Amino acid sequence: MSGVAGKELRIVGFLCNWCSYGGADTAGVARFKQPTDLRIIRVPCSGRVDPLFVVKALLTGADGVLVSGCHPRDCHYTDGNFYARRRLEMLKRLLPFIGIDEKRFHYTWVSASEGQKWQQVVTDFTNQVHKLGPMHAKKESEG
Amino acid sequence: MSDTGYLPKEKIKDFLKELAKDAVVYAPCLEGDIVLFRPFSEERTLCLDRPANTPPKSVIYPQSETLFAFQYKKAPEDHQKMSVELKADIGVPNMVIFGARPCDAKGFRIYDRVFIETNTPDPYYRKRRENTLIVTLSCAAPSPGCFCVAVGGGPAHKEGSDVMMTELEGGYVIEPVTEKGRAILGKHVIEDGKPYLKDAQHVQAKAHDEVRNPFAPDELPKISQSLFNFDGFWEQVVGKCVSCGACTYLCPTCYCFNITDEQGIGSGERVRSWDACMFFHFTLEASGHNPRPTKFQRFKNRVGHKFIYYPEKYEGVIACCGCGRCIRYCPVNVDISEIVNYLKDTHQELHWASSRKEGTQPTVGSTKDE
Amino acid sequence: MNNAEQIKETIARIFPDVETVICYQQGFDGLHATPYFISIPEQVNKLIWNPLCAQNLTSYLPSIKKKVGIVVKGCDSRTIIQYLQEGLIDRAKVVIIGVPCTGVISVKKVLREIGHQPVVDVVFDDNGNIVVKTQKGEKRLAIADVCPDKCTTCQYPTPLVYDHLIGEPIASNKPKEDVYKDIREFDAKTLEEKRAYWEKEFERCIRCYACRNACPMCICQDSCIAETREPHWISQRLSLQEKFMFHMIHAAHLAGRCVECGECERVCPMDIPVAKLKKKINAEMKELFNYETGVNPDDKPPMYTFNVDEAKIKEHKL
Amino acid sequence: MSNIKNPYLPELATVLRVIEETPNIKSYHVVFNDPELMKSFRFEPGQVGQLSVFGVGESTFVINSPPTRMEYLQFSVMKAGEVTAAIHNLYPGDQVGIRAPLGNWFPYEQMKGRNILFIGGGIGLAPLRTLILFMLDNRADYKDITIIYGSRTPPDLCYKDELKEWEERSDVNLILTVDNEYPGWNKRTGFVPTVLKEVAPAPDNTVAITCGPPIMIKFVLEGLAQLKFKDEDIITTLEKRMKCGIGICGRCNIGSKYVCKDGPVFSLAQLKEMPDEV
Amino acid sequence: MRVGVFICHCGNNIAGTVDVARVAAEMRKLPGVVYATNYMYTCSEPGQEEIKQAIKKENLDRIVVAACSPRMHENTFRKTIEKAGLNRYFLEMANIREHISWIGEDKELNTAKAIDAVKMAVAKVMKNKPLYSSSFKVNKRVMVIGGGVAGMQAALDCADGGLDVVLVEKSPSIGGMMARLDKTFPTIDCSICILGPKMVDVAQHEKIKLHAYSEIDEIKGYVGNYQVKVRKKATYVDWTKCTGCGACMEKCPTRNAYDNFNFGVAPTRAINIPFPQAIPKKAKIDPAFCRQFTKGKCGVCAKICPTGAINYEMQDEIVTEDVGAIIVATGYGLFDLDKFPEYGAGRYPDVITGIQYERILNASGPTSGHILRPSDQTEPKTIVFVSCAGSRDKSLGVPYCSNFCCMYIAKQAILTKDHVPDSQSYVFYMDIRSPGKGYDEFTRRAQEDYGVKYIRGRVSRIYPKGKKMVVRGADTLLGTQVEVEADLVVLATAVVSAPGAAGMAEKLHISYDTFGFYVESHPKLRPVETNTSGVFLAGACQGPKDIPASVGQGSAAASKVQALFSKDMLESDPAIAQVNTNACVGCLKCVRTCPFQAIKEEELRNGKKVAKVIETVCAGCGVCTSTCPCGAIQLQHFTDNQLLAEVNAICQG
Repeated sequence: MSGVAGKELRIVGFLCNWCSYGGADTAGVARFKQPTDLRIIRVPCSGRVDPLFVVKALLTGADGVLVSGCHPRDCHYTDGNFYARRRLEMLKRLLPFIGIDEKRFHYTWVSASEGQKWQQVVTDFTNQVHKLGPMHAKKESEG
Repeated sequence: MSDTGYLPKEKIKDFLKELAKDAVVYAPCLEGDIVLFRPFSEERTLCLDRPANTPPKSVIYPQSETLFAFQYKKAPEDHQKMSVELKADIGVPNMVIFGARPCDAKGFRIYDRVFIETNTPDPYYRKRRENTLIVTLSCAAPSPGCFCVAVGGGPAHKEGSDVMMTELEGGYVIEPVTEKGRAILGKHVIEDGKPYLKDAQHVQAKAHDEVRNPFAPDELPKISQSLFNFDGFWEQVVGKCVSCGACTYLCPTCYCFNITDEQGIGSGERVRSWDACMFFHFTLEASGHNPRPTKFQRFKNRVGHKFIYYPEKYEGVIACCGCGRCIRYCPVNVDISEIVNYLKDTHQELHWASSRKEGTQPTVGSTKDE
Repeated sequence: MNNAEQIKETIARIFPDVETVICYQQGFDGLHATPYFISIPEQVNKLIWNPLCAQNLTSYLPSIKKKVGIVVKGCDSRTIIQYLQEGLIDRAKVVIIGVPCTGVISVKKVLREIGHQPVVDVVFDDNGNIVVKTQKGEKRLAIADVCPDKCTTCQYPTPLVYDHLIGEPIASNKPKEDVYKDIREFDAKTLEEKRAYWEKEFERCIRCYACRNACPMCICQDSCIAETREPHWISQRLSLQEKFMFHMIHAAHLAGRCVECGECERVCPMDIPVAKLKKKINAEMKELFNYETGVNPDDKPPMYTFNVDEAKIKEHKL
Repeated sequence: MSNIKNPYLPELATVLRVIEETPNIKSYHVVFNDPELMKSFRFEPGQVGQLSVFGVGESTFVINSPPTRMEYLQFSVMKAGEVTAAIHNLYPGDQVGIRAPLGNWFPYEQMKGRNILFIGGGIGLAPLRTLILFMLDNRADYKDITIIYGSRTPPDLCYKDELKEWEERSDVNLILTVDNEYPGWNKRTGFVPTVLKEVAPAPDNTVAITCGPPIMIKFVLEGLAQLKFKDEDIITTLEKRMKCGIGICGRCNIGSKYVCKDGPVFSLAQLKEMPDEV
Repeated sequence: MRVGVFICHCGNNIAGTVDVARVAAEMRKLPGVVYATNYMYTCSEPGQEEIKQAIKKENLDRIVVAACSPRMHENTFRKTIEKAGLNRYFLEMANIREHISWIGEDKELNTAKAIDAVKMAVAKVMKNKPLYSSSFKVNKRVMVIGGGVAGMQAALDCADGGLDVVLVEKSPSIGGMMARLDKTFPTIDCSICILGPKMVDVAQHEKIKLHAYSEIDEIKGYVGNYQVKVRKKATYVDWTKCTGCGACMEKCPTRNAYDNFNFGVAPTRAINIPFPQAIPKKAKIDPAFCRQFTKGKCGVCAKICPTGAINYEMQDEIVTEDVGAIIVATGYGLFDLDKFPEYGAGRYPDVITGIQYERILNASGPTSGHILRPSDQTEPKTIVFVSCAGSRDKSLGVPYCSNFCCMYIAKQAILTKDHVPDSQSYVFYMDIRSPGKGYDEFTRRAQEDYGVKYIRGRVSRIYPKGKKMVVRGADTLLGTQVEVEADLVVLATAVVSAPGAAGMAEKLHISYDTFGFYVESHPKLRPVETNTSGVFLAGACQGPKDIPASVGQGSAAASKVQALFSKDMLESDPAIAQVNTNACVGCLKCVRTCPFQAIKEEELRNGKKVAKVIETVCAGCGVCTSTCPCGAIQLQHFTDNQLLAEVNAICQG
């Protein structure tokens, strides 16, 4: 079971290798303290993030999902994050329709140099998810 | 007490409650616009005036069940040493299927031959089958598309049932079919049904006459091998099929399944789940080769299985109970009774061949025609 | 809608330019129509045309390699346009017989009205009613009361693309702003209500994939990731989670592609309102990109393109 | 419940040895964890087993060691799909599951006193191997044994050590071929069906047993017909996608025959009775 | 599977806040993991040696290293396991330093997180497949885009190293910004005197092919094999005939053409040679001003040209150059004066930019080196320099420092004093930035030896008062308002990206920042590489920089190309998209979304149409994989199943 019971929630992060993963590295190098709930999956580009990964995570146990890529116009692969932006926005708007709080899902752009922004994103998003509480606890009893 | 019981309509819920004391009772309940077999409880709305949308097959043969759980274990002293533990748990409560139709019950007999009456019986099915009492309600009138009388059944056919109920105006006449079913006569709310038996038989006979027989005057359809093996026939009759699994999953006699391992980290289950011969993936091999790549071949196999292969194995018994669900709920109205009817006419090949233009190939491909 | 004869004539004329014509014939009972593939003109006498002809026949087009004629209603024509947008069919190989439509019937709704009785006979009168005879009597129903939901807000009663138009074009008399009214209403519910709603609906799913296979835009068909292990998105366990996931896959793959023909919902044997999810996404596509599926062959499906500056997508704040 | 065997529950077994036959075929020596079972286990040449990698699934393979050599069971696995890929990741000591024996077997009793012609291609030698070794272990029962075996290139030949052994034996006539010229290869080249025509074995009192890729089988059957082999004297063993292994689940049937239960061994005469869905 | 897990302490960097021994112990419990250990410095040579030993001894087939960021050491460990005989893609790294030990304080939570991170890596590595790169031939020809000092240096270094070079310059002459400068700081040597010989070297180098007055239309291909379409813009002068005699320019009746070279300080002729040292020294017609084009008649130059080189019918010509690498040295642009309404937005002729002042100072400039103010051609006595005209101003979208303005202002002030000894210069500045060698001394000299008055503060307004310009600002050191009545105001306008930089980046498939400057692979360790392999950066296109830095980068980029071209064959990255033709339904949605046009349609032998990835073009972004509805096109090493394995390890594990 991921997450330390009682203290942490399960938050999955999809980070593009070139910008946001680097931004998280930068934050680390600068020792910017962050909440520990986030578990990071490295992808080459935010354009690689199929919205269904987010759905899968939310349906199977994640309490929150964060996707972060390069700033628009700054994609390592030129256009990847432009596709990501459309797909993820679509998802963001679909989630409440199926009864999942859209606040459990956030997508953003953090560059490799924005360590401080990364710290802010992780902290704020983690707090936001904590405010909503666990998503799956009450479902545990169901098959 | 006589051999026949009677259940006044107003006591039906009491009866179900009594049954529920020592068994899980699955009864047809209204859910939105459709009727499904559900574990009965007070809050649910019983619906007995039409056959359920789905047969009760999943009670005894669940859509997905764990064959066994496995767990990888590491020796505490040597992390290189790993063993596997398998656990097969076939714990099944007592169950009652209440309000199945005779066709549904007959379906279980089709399964029994395959799952139980073999040298490698299936313990999961067998255990559930043994633990389940099947209380059937005879049909007073046919449902759209149904044709039980044409495949060796009937609206009051008793095969597969433990108890047969027949609806009269004020209640249900209850006829035990098996020893197991006889016990039901002992339930509190059951009255003596002898006086009503004649009426019940009358209702049953009337219903029997009303059910259509697409294969008449034949008692059972005999299939023409040459037409059956003529590709052009299938291309014509199932061109519209969309190759989904609605027919097979709603069929009381379809039983094809898949076995897959579904895994977490270090543990998981081997799962047996319904599969459908109409799916491309059903026969797809690892190499990419598929012995039944087109929907024509798949549909042919489905008809063949029900009307040729199964009867060949089991003394002429047709593996179709004529419930009509595959017709009623087919997205595109493919009518198996119509197809079988074509197939039994041995002089039709020419017709099928000539209705296609000379030298042309079928125009409507399956989704995966090559 | 007494256009059957005119359709028959048109079909007779387009042979032998086409090898097959897809139209409708009577199904297994009076309440059902079924697809009819005509390969010689003489077969045309069995053709029917009436409000039973609800099915979207265009689903068959991408798998047909030969030149084909097809009968389409206004709503169906959107599929063809969407196919053209996505390059899935060759326009030159399709002869479209367009028929303006004032509404079809939903078999499910009729059955509900007649108490699921077997029908003996079905007649359509001139006043927009369907008269259904059963053993228990006769019931006259206004088609407007038993039409599929899509008809109640139909914006395109006349096909948007055709080679032959049967009868006269009809203009929509339904307010445009009502198209997504149901979606807005549903969205107004609480998250808990919505979650509970879908869980109850999806729990019934038997994964027969009728919705997928009937969907004209589900082009994967035999390669659908709901059934593969490579990739392995969903398991064969019968949990709500897996069913939910399947329907989310279906919806996500139709984002900006669903032509709202309602086939998925029409064919669902378990009566699950599967079209709703896709309609919701369509509402968002309209809002975000002013994109409507299947109306303009030169449009680009919004998920396969982008703007460097997206006018309607704002960065989300935490 | 315990008195009847659960046919879906595999017996646990351990991989003893892994042999790399070709770049994409490996053979596995497997023993049951229960030594009693290992002692009592019986099977016939040609029968198959379902090999499980728990968490990935099961796949069917012929037990290609002969019943006359019971120190272990051998399975040869060509990497094709998910399960075979997982098997290729196994090492000695790893745990697997086995459901065996399943299906029918080669009618070796009826072959006694006859000439035997084996025709194999690639991994298709695996099912033949069990019968070849069985016959060599009962050599006196059979007359001439001829083996025609080919593969794409020399490295693709399976059981290289045994091939060498058979080649040296005087009571076996081994004919090897590869599709094309290959550095260091000084034996025949050409496709198996072509070589069959060149060798042209006499059909008299001879049973032909063949297994290989479908295209090879097709032309071998043609070749055998030209050589006037009778349909009853041509035996092959089929490979199908199987799940249950006990003739229920419905995917390996060809008409009313279930390959997992009624097969995998069929004579050409039987195959001709069945629909063309191979 | 036999996975080996190596947990790095990284000294105390990780072990300080993560219980590495416990992480290793937890990993040993995982099925498939047959070896797990922790080590002080896994990246050290003994650390790597230990991995190699363990692979051999324990027969490991997949490796997980939990240590620092894979962006740091993935390549290191890939090489390590490759040396031990494993495919390099059987390595996964779990980042337990940057993402865990350095950012969390609670050891308990950190350890739990590290366990998860390593579990995810184990789950993924078990789904990894060996990948093999294929090799392809390199075209050892290099293109340099931009003929400024950086580009020239790169071109010369490459050519001297024996490579064939194609140099493409947008304007009619190479030389770039440096050719326009009068003197260079801090040595005050004549800019064109040191640049001129270099320009001649370029022109005369047999290995360098120069396309002047040319632009890039399209770039296709990939490292080692680019095809570049170069548009040679019409000059209306046949350069094969033009001798550069200048007779046409002298006789041209149109005397009001805009002089790009002199930044409009004075007009030029419609047919002109930009400056005396131009390379190539050829004339070109500006059709926006030429009467032959605007009025349809004139033809003076055609009549006068002794070689008959004038051709009014000339069209742009497209030539395709095949090269293996590209050095981008497209330089920078400058803020327009009209961005400054408070300074008159270009309305006052005596408010000019620094580069215009360079031209006024320059002996070969429009004033022949006499400082004459534009309005009345008189010699200014009071000159105000305004630094940071736009730079370091967020509201103008230029938050950064333009790097060299402080230095050239000091230089220009010194030169002003030399030219006009009785002049007084004032400099309004924010900070004086002079960190280079000899730079600080130089700015001090301006103040101490040349009496330049430095006023710390922003200029709030400039407005005319008679013949003077009043410069009003604050002296933030004294805290007073200051007003200087100046004869001439020179604004050190902000350095911005070159016009069209974004479009060029898109053609090159390289990234650019919000300001249009090109983004290097790594800000410290890979300053001249881009993320598109085979494309390198030199000079101010990457960010404002002065001459020595630009020259240095030109040489650096050249050496990178030399290194790249030292091999005859290159290996392609195998972590690219791959199509499962059995599953592909040929909908070709991937073709639509691929940012690199790396996917095309292919017909299989059985007639089925499927997508096909052009291996060498695919950059491995995975947009296709998330586009494909049937999972048929999978980005290798980041397949759906690999990512799902990670998701499952978190959510279900």
